[in-house]
Amino acid sequence: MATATIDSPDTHDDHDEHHATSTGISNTKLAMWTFLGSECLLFGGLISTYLLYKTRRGPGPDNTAIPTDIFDIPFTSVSSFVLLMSSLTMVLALSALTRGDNAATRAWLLSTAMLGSVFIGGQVYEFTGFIREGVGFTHNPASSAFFTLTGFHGVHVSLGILMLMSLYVASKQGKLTPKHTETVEIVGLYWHFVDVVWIFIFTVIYLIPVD
Amino acid sequence: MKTPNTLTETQTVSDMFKFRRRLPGAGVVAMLGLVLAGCAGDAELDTLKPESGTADEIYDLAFWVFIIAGVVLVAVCGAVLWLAVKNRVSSYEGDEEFPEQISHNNALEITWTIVPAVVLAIVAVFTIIVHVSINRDEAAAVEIQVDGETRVWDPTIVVVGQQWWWEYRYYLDAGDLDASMLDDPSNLPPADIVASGQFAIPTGVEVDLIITSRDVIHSHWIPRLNGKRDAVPGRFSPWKIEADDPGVYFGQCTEFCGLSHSRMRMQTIAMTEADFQDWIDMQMSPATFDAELQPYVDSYREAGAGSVPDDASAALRGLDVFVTQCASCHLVDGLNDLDYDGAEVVSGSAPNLTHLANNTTFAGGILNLYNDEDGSLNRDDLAAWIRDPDAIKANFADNLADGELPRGMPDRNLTERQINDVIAFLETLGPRPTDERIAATEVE
Amino acid sequence: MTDTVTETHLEHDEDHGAHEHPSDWVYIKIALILALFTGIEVLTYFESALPFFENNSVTIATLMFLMVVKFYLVATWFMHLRFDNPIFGRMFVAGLVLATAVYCIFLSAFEFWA
Amino acid sequence: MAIIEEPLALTSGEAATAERPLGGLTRPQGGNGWRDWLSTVDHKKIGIMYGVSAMFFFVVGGIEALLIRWQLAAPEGQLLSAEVYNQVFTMHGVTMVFLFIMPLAAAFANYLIPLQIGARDVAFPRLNALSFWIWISGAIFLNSSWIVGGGGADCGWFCYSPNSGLAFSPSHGVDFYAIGLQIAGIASLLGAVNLIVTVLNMRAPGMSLFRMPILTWMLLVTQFLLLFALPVITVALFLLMFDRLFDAQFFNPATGGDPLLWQHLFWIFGHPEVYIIILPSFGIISEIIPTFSRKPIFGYSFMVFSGIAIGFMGWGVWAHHMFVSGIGPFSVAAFSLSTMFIAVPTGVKILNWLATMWGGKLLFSTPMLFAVGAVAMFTIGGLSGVTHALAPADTQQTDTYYIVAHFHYVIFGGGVLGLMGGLYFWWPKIFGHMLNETWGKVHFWIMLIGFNLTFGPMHVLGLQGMSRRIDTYSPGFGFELWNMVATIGAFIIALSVLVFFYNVWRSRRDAPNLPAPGPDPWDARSLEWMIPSPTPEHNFDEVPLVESEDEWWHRKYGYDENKRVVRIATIEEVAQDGSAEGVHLPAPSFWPLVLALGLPLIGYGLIFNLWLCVLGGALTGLALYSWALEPVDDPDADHGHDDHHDDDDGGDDDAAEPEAVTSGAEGGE
Repeated sequence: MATATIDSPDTHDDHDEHHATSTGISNTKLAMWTFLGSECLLFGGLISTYLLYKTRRGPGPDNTAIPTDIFDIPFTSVSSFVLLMSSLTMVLALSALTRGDNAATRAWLLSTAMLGSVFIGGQVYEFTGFIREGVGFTHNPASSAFFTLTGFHGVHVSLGILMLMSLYVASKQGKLTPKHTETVEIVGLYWHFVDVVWIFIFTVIYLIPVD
Repeated sequence: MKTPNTLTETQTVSDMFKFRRRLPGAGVVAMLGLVLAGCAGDAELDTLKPESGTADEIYDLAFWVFIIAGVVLVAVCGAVLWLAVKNRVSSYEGDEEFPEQISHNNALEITWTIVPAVVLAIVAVFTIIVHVSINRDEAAAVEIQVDGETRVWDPTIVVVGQQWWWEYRYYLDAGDLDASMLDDPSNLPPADIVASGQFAIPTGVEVDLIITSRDVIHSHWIPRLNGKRDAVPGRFSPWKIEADDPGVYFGQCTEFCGLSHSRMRMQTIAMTEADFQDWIDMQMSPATFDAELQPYVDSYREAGAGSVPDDASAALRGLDVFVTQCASCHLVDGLNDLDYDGAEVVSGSAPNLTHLANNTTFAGGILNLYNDEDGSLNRDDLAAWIRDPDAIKANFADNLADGELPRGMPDRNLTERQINDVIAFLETLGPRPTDERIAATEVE
Repeated sequence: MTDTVTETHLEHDEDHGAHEHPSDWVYIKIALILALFTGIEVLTYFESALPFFENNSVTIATLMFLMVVKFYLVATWFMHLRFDNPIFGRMFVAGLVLATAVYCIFLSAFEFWA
Repeated sequence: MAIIEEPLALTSGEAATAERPLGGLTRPQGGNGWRDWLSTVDHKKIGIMYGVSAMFFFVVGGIEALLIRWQLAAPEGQLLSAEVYNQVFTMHGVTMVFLFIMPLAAAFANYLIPLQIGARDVAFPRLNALSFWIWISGAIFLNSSWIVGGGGADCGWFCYSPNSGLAFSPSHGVDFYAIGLQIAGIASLLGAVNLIVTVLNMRAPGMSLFRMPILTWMLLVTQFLLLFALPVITVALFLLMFDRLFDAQFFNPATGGDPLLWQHLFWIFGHPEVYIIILPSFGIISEIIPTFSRKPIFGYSFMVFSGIAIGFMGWGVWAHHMFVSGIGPFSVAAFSLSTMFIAVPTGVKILNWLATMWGGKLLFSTPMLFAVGAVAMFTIGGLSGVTHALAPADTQQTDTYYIVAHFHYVIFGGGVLGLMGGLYFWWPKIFGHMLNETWGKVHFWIMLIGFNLTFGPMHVLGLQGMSRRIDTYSPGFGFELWNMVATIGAFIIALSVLVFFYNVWRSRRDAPNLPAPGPDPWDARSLEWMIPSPTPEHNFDEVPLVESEDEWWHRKYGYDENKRVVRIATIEEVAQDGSAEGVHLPAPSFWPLVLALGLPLIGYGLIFNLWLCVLGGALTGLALYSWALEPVDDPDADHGHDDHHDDDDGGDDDAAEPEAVTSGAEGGE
């Protein structure tokens, strides 16, 4: 392998955004992607558990209703759509920040958080509806697995909302400037990841019919 | 009856040299000397002494792999030692001489990647052959007499593990029982025979086992007859067992199953077809009671527990203790079978005691029911067991917190007299086994 | 998983800022495609709407295809994998592929596909 | 991501901006006794803390092992009740795996990775500190169940359901297991992310991936295994926790739960875990053997790729732990085959070590003894592993002492001996003085003999049919002799550990009277040996330009026209003297410690009282925000530089960002 040239940070001739790293890419962003790779295994485990258990109703006459019996697909479609669109607003927030348009950045950040909140609200509504109809967390393996999977995802979305709101506050205080695009980008990566996980869940858990 | 566990010293020694029969060459024997040394004496669970076709197949496969592994081991460790002796220096002090700096040799690398792979591929072929063979379900047919009529039985036994003993359920009229015909391990269909701790099989036939559990995971293992198979609650796992010769084959639960995992044992008793038929006849019949006990039994079946005069025989008093203290968990067919839902079901989840005295072990296969010296009933251990089961075999049957499941035999706080009486009653349950079997099944 | 790193021999800065991110309009177009696909997905639920969705295998194939495309679009455009250093994508794909493979084998062991 | 940290400059002189975003929080300056250790973010100090804690838990796990062996020395042992025995063997396994070997490997990873790749520190120093503190808080939490949880977990380290369920294990032990391992898992996950980024991004100029020392390579593979395996066990532990604490129905067969779900999830993690344990040791062996053979490692690229192959194949073999679980003959056959072939890359490693020794000049110093001993012992463990890769043979061997023998030969023989060799090898680099060689050799030989006496007979016991995890056995099965031998062996191992501690104490006592070891006492090969011993706080005075594999060796030696090795420079000529001043170093911080304290509180809260969760959550949240708002550097600290407020430089690192919340939030999962 060819001998590498030494990046000499002392020269500062190109004011790169990043410090010299071996690969030239940002530590933080690499860490985020690495972490997301790991998250695939986490959600994979929960999704597989649900798939395995989705028709396990448990014995006896009680507690045998399972989530697939009472899915409200039109409702979930709307909330899935909302979450999907929040990815758009997220990427627009980043784009606005790159342009230096702070007002637009805040607006998009806020709308992303709002859309996320609507999604969470929908999930809370769905959960309470399920429980009202006798599909509670403790009733049978199918419902335990369903609530654990979607609840886990919901917690991820909620954390994302917290991050977005923190960015919003930082922006309000004037601390979010174009040089912070990577920060927003990284929050965005997390947010989009949560979105793609839902794309998967929506199809595999909700839409694919159970025989 | 041949009894593998009471081999004489010479038999043991000849058994040790079984290797020779399989592979000529004293060097191999010497190499495995360590292993062999450990095999001397009684070792009823020894995996190196297979006694059935299946166990033989496994043994042969493992044996050859042990040989290959041994060769590799000797080669590697020999190379290490040889290099250590040959290339050793005591210090680098003042030594500026370096050996030739060989850093790689791709041909060599590829060779020692491919050669082991090829060896493993060959082993893999044999592995798959044996694997298929030991998992193949061969249809077998045994003619048995049930209620005077001849039936063709594909020998199948449903094995149910629970903390901390094994139950064996025989369905003699099911023809070809299949795991798919079973549903809930805690609510199995009534069986013709329900045995515990010891189960009989006819020799020379492949007996199918359908293994499941009522609580946690156990593992059913009779080393000399076959490998093990887990008993998983909610699942019915097929396995099989066969014995070439009549004898008693020891087993031990091998999946950690909680508190008394170490005290969960079982035995397979392989019998000739004639003996097996006798065993079936005995097991199929309800308990019989002598003239003194019979009236009490009749009235119990009609109207529940009665009362027994203080000067009655110990067995009768014991019967009374049994129906008041033991019958809520233990079943004696012909006595309290009406108390359970379905005449032939096993009670709750405690062993069926209908033919207890015909067994040679009790308490989950850990204690001898008879003394080996004189063949008398092992009253001491029985009394100790009834007096304080937890001391013999740690359990969770007493002083339970709310919602805790009782597991194991509770302490019923019987008086010494009650204990003696109930032992006298238990002794009446079933024909006494032969002295040979008592000797062969002795748990040391 | 490990192939992600074995090829990593980038000694030079890959200038992150050198390329232009797509304009907002491109993002909106992607979002419209995603919305359209979601619409088709939801349609499969209403079996009467499109007769061929009465066949389960057709439905499942369609849904899986649309899901993968949506996933791909979000990852490549919104998450910028298209424009970024390939190392990022490799880290993620490593996890994704490993998860898919392992959990498919896992489900197979339960005879899930039967 | 997260913890937005100053990526350390690769050459000295690169300064960080020092803003004080809120003007309130400052960073501690360290340098004063215990507070220095609590707030340190120095990878070397963190490595030492990992090592010391790991050795502490080695003693704890060792005492548990001695209790087990004492109980089993003779039939019908009465030392422990069945109940306590089950807790002791469970905690022995959990302690040795999660609280000894993994953190000891983490100690080496933390200490050595930055040195071997020529870096100032890891990519995220505070995150590194956080990993350690979370791990230690998880470890203490786990062991606190002895005191507050009604005993240790009693379900075995594998904790199969439904025996781990509330109905069958009503004490809190299993709750502590489930939550404690999740906490420790968070630590390892954060560590894995951190070290992966470190290796990929923080290498010295010229240090391409294929010039990295094998140890760094193996540790990198290990981090990838951790990265991908830990989420799987996290899922399993989560489900178990929900079952036990919140009445979920994952593992209750009565309501349709499947106990095999746990087994699959556990072993999908559990098998890569084996390689997580063994690969660091392989790396250490690969550093020691070349040094004491005076030859380069044989087949560098094959060593690297076989390590990668082991890591990769480790994902496709998990169900060999379940051959008798009733997973179906087809699955058994498939996993049996995949398992057998993992022996190929392992064999390649062993043969390459032998080839390295071939024709070398072997100096049997203590590290070399341990390394070669590890190769031989691992070979035994590897070969016995092949014997139960054969599914039919495994039906006889699994869950017997044969398996106990096998994995102790792998983990103790291959793993612990290698790590011990590593301790002797790098001790001078870490502490600035050598460990006594004579006592080291005594340690090695006693340990080797004790080890073989303990675990060798277990092969026989297992083949004779002695089950695992039994608290006692009856006389008459032929188990008496070898159990007694094994117990004697265990106490000999204990003796060898005492010899080690004596050696540590004695060597430290004698150090002032002995010549200093200098930067490179072993005439070794990789970069850490070009800097003074003990390692100066700033590691390298000047980050080296790497031109070849075994860079440090090539700075000392060259070839003459006959291709013979000649010295081209003395150590003193080419080593750094550690005299650089004013090197910018990451500032210490207390917040990792505070954050880590919140997690066990949440754990206790889940078990005992949810209000504690609120308290723990509040503490974690406070720590997160403070972490995020704390300046990257203390502007008052003298780090030898004027702050140059060049907005383009490091501006995105000034830690004013709330997104540090992200990291913590993720960490909290």
